[in-house]
Amino acid sequence: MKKVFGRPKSMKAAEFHYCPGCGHSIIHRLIAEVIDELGIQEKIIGVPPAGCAVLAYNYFDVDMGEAPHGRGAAVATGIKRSLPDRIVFSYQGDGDIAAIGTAETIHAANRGELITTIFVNNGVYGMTGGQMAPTTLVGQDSTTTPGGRRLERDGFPIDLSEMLAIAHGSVYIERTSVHSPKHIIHTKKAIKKAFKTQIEGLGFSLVEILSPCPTNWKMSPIKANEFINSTIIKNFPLKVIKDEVGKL
Amino acid sequence: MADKLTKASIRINTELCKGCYLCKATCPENLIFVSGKLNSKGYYPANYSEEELDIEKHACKGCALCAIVCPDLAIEVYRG
Amino acid sequence: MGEKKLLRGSHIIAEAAVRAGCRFYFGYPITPQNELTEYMSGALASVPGGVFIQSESELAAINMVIGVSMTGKRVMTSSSSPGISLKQEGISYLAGQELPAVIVNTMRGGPGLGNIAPSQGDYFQATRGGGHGDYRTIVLAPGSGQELADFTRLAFDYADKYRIPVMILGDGMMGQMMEPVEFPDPIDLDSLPHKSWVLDGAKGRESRIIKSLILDTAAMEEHNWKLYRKHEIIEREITHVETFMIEDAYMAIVAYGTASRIAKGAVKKVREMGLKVGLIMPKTLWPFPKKFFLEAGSFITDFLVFEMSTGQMVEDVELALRGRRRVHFYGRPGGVVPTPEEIAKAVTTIYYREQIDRRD
Amino acid sequence: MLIKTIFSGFGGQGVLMIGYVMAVSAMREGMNVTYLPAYGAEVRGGTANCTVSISDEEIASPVASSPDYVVAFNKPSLVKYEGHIKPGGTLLVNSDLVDLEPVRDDIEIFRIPAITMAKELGNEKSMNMIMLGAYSAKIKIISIDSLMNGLVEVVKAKNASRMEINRKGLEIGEQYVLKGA
Repeated sequence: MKKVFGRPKSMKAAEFHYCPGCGHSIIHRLIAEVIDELGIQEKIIGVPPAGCAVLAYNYFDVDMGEAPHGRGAAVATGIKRSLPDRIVFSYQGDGDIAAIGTAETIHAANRGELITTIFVNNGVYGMTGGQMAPTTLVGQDSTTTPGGRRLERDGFPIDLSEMLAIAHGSVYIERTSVHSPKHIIHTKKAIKKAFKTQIEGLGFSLVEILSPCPTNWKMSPIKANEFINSTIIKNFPLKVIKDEVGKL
Repeated sequence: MADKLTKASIRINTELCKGCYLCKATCPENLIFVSGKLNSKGYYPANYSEEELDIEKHACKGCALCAIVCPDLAIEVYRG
Repeated sequence: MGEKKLLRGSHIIAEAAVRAGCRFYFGYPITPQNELTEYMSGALASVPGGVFIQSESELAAINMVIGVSMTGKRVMTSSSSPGISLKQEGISYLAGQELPAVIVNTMRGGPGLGNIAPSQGDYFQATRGGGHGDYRTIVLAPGSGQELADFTRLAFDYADKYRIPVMILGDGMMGQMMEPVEFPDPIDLDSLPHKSWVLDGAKGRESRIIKSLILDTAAMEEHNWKLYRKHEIIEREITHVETFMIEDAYMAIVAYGTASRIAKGAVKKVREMGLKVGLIMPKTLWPFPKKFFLEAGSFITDFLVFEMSTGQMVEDVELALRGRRRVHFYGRPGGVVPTPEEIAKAVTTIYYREQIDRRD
Repeated sequence: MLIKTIFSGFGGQGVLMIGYVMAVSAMREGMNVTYLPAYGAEVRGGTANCTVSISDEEIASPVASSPDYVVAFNKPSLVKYEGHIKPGGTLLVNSDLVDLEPVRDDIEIFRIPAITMAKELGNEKSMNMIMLGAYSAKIKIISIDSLMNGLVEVVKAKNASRMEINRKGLEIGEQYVLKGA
């Protein structure tokens, strides 16, 4: 029998440190599969964030350069401007990209930097222990929103991808999810399209991926995926937010 | 005998498994079960074994959904 | 060396950077160093491979610097005091990741927004690392137009050689003043030493990681000791100080940058009065020329540290002399540039008060 | 020898430019020079000034707290700098714009109707050249030819007729002082 599914070539043999049922490692795998399929393992440079995915460089068998919290887009900009023929991606969580690094992200998108951003939205600060994220839903519990996020105190969850779509330099932005096989398969397609957008030199591309955090949501992995399906996608609808790939 | 009947199979690296059981919930053929034996991490890993199942009724089709949802790259899928 | 040109300090640094092979500059406007950013925008547009971005913030600029540095190319950013504070996050990362970069601080009055007049209030920040963590950056303190050019070239060389961020510490006066300068010839980019650690896509080799996160405490400790050992080597190899009329001096003014020019004028004045006073000008503020001070302390009894601050470098002078000699201080903070006459007066007062003349 | 001069006026009068030309010309003559423009809010507020130091020795401070010369293009400049001039120093005033009388009696004062003279020359803008010519006649260390070379280097001008007017401006400024105005 032939192996039809296994560890992608662009992933190291390391065991993931993520919690049971975490979406990060699924997303890592999808990125690695896309790298393999596009044959760009020797051309790609990744920029991992601070946060749960800070150790992403232990899993990807590609060149990786760490960015300070929130500065992924700026570090990726530097790498890409220096090496325009390489593929550069930043991997960023919601706190990283939509709170502390909002400015860097919006301006990179607006300049049309030829980078791809993988934006993992799990609505919580995982690594620091479950505090409110900019994307935490109204009413959703976190360690800094006991009793749930309150509008009058905490404001609205931020629609960063929609904001980035307004930027003239962004070309392809899609929100996907990894809560079911169907959505995982689609997410991979979106990542592939985002990388291709960069390879073709069209502009800034980003895939926002709704991802479960069973530990901090205090749910079983299965319940966490159900929560995405029943609740989160109502607040963060899955859709192509911007696609000008065909128009360019 | 088993080779003849099985068109596909999976292999779970139970040492990588953290017991989220997303694979078990996803398998359309209900071929994945929870092992009664702890792995070295301390989880009861998901497992798949042709001997413990009625292959005639529940043969793995190699759909790979289990592997697709596995966050820990613990599942390999074979066909052919 | 080409012909002499009359250029303002900010332009001298910029031109010298391009000639040193810097093809990447990222910056955010802040007075009094905007002319550097402006010059780079034009200069990098006219050299092959030149990249200039006016970034959205100082944070973004220093992080773009990190990105370029990871690929091994020569890269620079510049700012003035409040902007340098913002860059400190990235400078700490550069130090932790052992990445070379050149950062120019054209100091202005502070704290807070302060003013745009020349100041030397950022000495502590520059020489103690500045950001979080146990690290140092090389700090160069040019005092003339020519030194701005020469030290900019050196800054890039040191950064590459030691894989460390290097800061050129100037002030509004150094940045604005025009002085004649002769530039060294542009370097041939291909002549630069090969860097074995860069990120450029793992082609035909193992993939690489550049990072500063080291969760294992033993490894973190070793990393810090490694940085420390590097700092020790740097202290041995590049400490630089210049002197003026100290051979027969009983007393020396100690000053850097703009203050050192003014001090030189003061020394000339008091020498006319017969006072045996010289001048010590540290050119590397980190590493501080400690050994030199110990040696100078064998014949100089009194050191007057003059700074455009309320006293920062004076602590390094005291540390270097270890209490063996009298250390005096004269400073004017907040962007006030004292005159040579004023310093001469301060020198004279101390000279007679301490009866320095009668030591023999 | 160390000569410190403050050139002061309002933006657009070409004050910074003649300071720059002076500094470049002196540099080309092998002298040490520094040129320090006033910086910041002042520049943007409309007034402009610069300090030029020329010496045959190394120049310590580029600041002139008590300048040897002040070239004042307008009234605020006179008000601001008259008191700072070194005793025995020199003040050159654009008398067309300064109706105020200088009060110092321990300095040499030259009143130059630079705008009137520039109009006679046919180009009001060469007023700054007239002031520069007058100044160079006083300091005596830079020739008109040197200044012209400096000017060509600074403005990179190719227009010959324009440069001829500038030269005339320098010359009539120089003559005005030499004739003992």
